[in-house]
Amino acid sequence: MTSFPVLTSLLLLPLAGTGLCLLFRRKPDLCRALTLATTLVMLALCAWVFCQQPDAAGWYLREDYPWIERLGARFTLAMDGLSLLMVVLTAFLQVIAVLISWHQKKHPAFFYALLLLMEAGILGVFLASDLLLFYLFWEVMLIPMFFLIGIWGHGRRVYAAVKFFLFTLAGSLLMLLAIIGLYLLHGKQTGDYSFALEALKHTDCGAWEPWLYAGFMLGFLVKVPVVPLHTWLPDAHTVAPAAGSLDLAGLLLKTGVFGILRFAFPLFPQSAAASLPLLAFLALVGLFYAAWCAYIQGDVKRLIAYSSVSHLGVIMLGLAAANVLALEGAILLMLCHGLTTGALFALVSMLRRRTGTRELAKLGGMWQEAPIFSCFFLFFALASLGLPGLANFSGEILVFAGTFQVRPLWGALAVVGVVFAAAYILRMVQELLWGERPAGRPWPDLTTLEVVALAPLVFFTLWLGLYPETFLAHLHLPVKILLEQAAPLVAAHGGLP
Amino acid sequence: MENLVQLAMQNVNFAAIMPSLVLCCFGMAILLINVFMPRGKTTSASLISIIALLVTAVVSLQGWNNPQFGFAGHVALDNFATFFNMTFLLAAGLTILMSDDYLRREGYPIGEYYPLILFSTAGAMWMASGTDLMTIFLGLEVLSISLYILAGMFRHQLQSNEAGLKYFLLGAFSTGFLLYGIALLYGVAGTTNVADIGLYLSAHPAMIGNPMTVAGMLLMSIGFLFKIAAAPFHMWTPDVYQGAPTPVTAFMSAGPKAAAFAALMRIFILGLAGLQSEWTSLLWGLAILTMIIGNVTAIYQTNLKRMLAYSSIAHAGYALVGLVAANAVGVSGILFYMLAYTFMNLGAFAVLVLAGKKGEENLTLEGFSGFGFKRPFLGVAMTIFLLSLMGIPPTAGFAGKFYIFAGAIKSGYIWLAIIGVLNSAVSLYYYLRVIVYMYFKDPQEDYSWVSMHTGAVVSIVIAIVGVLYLGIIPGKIMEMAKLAIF
Amino acid sequence: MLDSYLPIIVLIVIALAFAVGTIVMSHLIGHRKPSAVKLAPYECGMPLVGSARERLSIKFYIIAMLFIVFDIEAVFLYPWAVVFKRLGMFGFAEMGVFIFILLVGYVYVWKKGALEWE
Amino acid sequence: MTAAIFYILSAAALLATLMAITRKNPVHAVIYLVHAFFALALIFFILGAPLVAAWEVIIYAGAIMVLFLFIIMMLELTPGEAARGPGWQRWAPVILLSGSIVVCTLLLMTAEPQAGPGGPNFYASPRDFGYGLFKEYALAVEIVSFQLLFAAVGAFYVGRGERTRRRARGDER
Repeated sequence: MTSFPVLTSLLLLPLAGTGLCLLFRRKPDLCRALTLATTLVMLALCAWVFCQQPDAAGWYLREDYPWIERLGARFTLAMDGLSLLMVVLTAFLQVIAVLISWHQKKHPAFFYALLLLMEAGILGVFLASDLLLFYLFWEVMLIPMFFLIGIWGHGRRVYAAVKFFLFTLAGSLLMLLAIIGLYLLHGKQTGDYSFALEALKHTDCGAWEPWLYAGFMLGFLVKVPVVPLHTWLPDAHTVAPAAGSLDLAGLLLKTGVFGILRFAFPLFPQSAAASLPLLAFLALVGLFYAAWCAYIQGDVKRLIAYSSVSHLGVIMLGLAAANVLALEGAILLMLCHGLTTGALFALVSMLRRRTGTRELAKLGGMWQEAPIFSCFFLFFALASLGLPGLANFSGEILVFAGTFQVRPLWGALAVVGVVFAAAYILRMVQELLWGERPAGRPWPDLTTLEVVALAPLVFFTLWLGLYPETFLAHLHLPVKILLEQAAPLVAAHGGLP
Repeated sequence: MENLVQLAMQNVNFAAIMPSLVLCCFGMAILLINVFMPRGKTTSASLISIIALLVTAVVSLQGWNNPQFGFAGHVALDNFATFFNMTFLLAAGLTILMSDDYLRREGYPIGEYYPLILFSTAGAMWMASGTDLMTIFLGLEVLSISLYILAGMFRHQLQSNEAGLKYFLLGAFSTGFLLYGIALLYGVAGTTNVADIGLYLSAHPAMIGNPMTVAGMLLMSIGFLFKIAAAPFHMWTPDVYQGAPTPVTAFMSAGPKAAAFAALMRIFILGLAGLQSEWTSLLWGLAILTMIIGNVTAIYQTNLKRMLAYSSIAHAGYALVGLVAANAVGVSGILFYMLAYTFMNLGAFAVLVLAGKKGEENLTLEGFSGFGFKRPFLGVAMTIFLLSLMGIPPTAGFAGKFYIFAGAIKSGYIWLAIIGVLNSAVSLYYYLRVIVYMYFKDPQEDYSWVSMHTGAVVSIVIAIVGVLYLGIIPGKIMEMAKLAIF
Repeated sequence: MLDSYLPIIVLIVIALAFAVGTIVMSHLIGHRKPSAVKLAPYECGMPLVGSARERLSIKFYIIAMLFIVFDIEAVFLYPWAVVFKRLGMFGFAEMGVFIFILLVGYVYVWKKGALEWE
Repeated sequence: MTAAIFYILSAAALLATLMAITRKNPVHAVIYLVHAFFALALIFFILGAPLVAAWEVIIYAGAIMVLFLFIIMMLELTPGEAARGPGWQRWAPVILLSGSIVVCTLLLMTAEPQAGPGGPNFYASPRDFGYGLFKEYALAVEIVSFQLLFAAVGAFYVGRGERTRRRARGDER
């Protein structure tokens, strides 16, 4: 590996971008160009890392600097296959986010600065392998999103922003206690107090393990939105601006699942194994409930928000099945969901900019008006439906295959869930694209800038649909290591139905 | 005769009280300069007092790692005292920086203001470095009397008189309790030296149970709990904080609170170690009560000064959690937390000082709507301080809370830590509401009266640097805090 | 030890005896024929104007406050004076500082015009 | 025997303070408070601290009560002469209190304090008290001087009269 600290620069670049944007807040065009440049450089860096080969233990890059000696916390960033995919997704979606919010009128410099700050926060979450550092980034990424929803949102933005912030933060405060508990238990057993993930994996927490595991999981499940804790998501989405909801759906939800895979499962394998049936139940409930809610939604954006909750249900099911196939499928689905739902949100924001409304009742007959917009919309709607050959299908098929191997009953129920997904997606498409066109001014079609923003999404959705192996190759090693470390997880699936 | 002189000389170790001595000399000098100065010109007084604080800081830093004992064991300028001295000097410095233009704007450019702040800081230093109950009591008296006067400084404003009088009456009442406690402990142990009391109690375990010791401990803790505005004794805080001039409120919420904690820690941990089970259970209940009352009542406040008053009660509750833990991590956690709290709270008050109109009736939530975009620098500064008060990671508030809750969990108080965390979750709401008003609501006024006085801006910048430094790289200060505990 | 207090006892007794004695004696011996003029307070024969209690001005209040402060200072001098010889240089320096600090207070109060009388 | 005196005096002090807070006429209240301070001074004397007893009388009864009277006179708080109830009922507590204090003083003067039970086992003569105060608690004395300093500053600032405030008008406005 080169000596150049790639990972730290991945974090510092957006921070530098934020600083520059705030500096030149008088000149929005300069800020816009600067933000785009920063995101593109980030994407280039990620692409370069993407072509590297991991070392034996599956780490691509690893950087470790002293941070707080007194507590034993170190500034350690590590990237393995799992975090590599997530980082690439983040960099890619940020470029799209900047493109679709190119004509930002209200406080543009502040907007771009927050976008970059959020990117730094999210990358920090995916890269940190020191618990304190992870928690620091876990909460830092909330602040920019809070401001994005609050200032640039439309509709009941204050309520949604405060609800989003309080929900996720309250959940993560208990996680803080769990981190402290684990840190102290480890320190008492081995004498050296440290937050390093590798070191903390070997502490046998004994009676405390279920509590600590519950603390961690609460923080993550609020973020994933598993059904009982999901009420903040639809409000946040319907209110968030275009780039905000793109990042929210594409990235912030993934940090929850990533947290479970990277921290909860390896640290507490016994209680994780015991909780798998509960996770599966929540996942399935989430799948059906969200799909059912999506069906009756009037607002397009709220409908897509519920659809992402149901997709997250499928991902959680993959986690609950916890074998090689299901886990790889779940991670791949995370990637595909990020692309398709992100694209759908971008399209909805373009729709709103044109027609001024998102109510399906007031819309219809888009095909005659804006054919290019409609075919993009149809393409991504079908992709998120799970049409074979497009992105989501490859992820979902792996998850179902893995689940069938372990729990045929769960698998069967999940497949029925896909039918529900088809129902609400097709209803949305029918009402939006083909109904009769209400009176009013003609709606202009997509501008070239918007097409340029959507084209790479189409390309990657197809790539993921047709040949996902390029991305799956990076996952084989981390998933194998994860399952070795969390041995009881695999052994957990005895004779359950 | 000769040996008397030698005997007399050797126990006078001026190095032990050098920081507070320097402060008092400067205070007296400024007092006299003011008298001979033409009316109403106080800028030179504030400059001299800043110099005074810097000199004292340099002097007290000499005391780091070379403890000085003097005056027949009444004063011990050890690391513990030096760390707290730095907190007091910081609090006083930020207060003086932000108060010069404030006093002129409110129409009270008074010369006595600065010496009184220096005297109260000297009092706080005596409290922190006092190892004899008498020195601690006298330090508390010096501290509170100068604050009674400062609280009632704006004589023509009814609120300020009310604040001064209320603070005086309740303060005198609580000092009565403190004295009664000291008398009882003296009755039990026969000495007022804290370390000797500890030795006596360990030598006579029978005395630990007897009611006189327990009563002495309870009464004395009432005196200190009043000063840190812990739950049952917090009634005075909102009215006094709202009535007193804003820089004085800022100083009151940081300096004397830290001094009371210093004295409480030194007496409880050094002196009454034998009674640990009693006072931990006492403080356990009080900490929870303080946190809950502080946070819940703060939700209903619309006046920002009053809200920060209730939030300071809540933060006293969080710090009490560290004292309940009473292990190395908990105690050094309190030291760190007090320093972090001084930075963030004084910064928030500095923003209030700048944002207030004459008479300060616009310091309400509505008065701040749209403030973030009209005054970007102050808006961002206030957001950073509020995030730190909430305990969001990249700030000092998080590091402080983390440190204290780690101490609490380490000594087995899991439920206390959980209640603490839930309380800081509750506190999210009322801090967030200020940010919501600042950024999400459209502005009603144009905030033309907000002018960037150099003094206040410098104090805000120092506070921001402090909050971010302690938040992102707290290692060095945590190391010093660990060295500072006895 | 007690004999050192004898003079004080004698002083108290005489003072009490004289004060109480005169009042009681005049009460017992004098025959009482009260009349309005006789009961009016004696003002060297001048006719009375207003009641005995008229408002004191505020400057008395400040003087009383400052009296307390410097009275306590004086009280600290008594024990010091008794033990002055045994304390030697240290005692002298200590009381010097004590007096100097209060001198600063005195100068402050004096220059601020608290002691001026119209 | 001293124990008995101690109990009488504490009862007297308690009664005096009780009477002080229940009087309508503030001057009567102040006089009762003076009684309480005398009783307290005697208790200090029994405990073997004659100098503190003297201080109690000089500072409290002498200076602070005088200040209270000043305030009462200045603010004209005294209500009209409300003569009610028979003479002895108004005078009984006063005679009782002052009588008991005078009797205890004379008894203490004559009787040997150490003899009876409950007497102090040491007797801090002013000489020892002074030496201890200025030797061990030297720092405390200096801090007290500071307190007096800014008590004077505070007293002046808070209590500034109209005239001095007018002349200081430039100072404030």
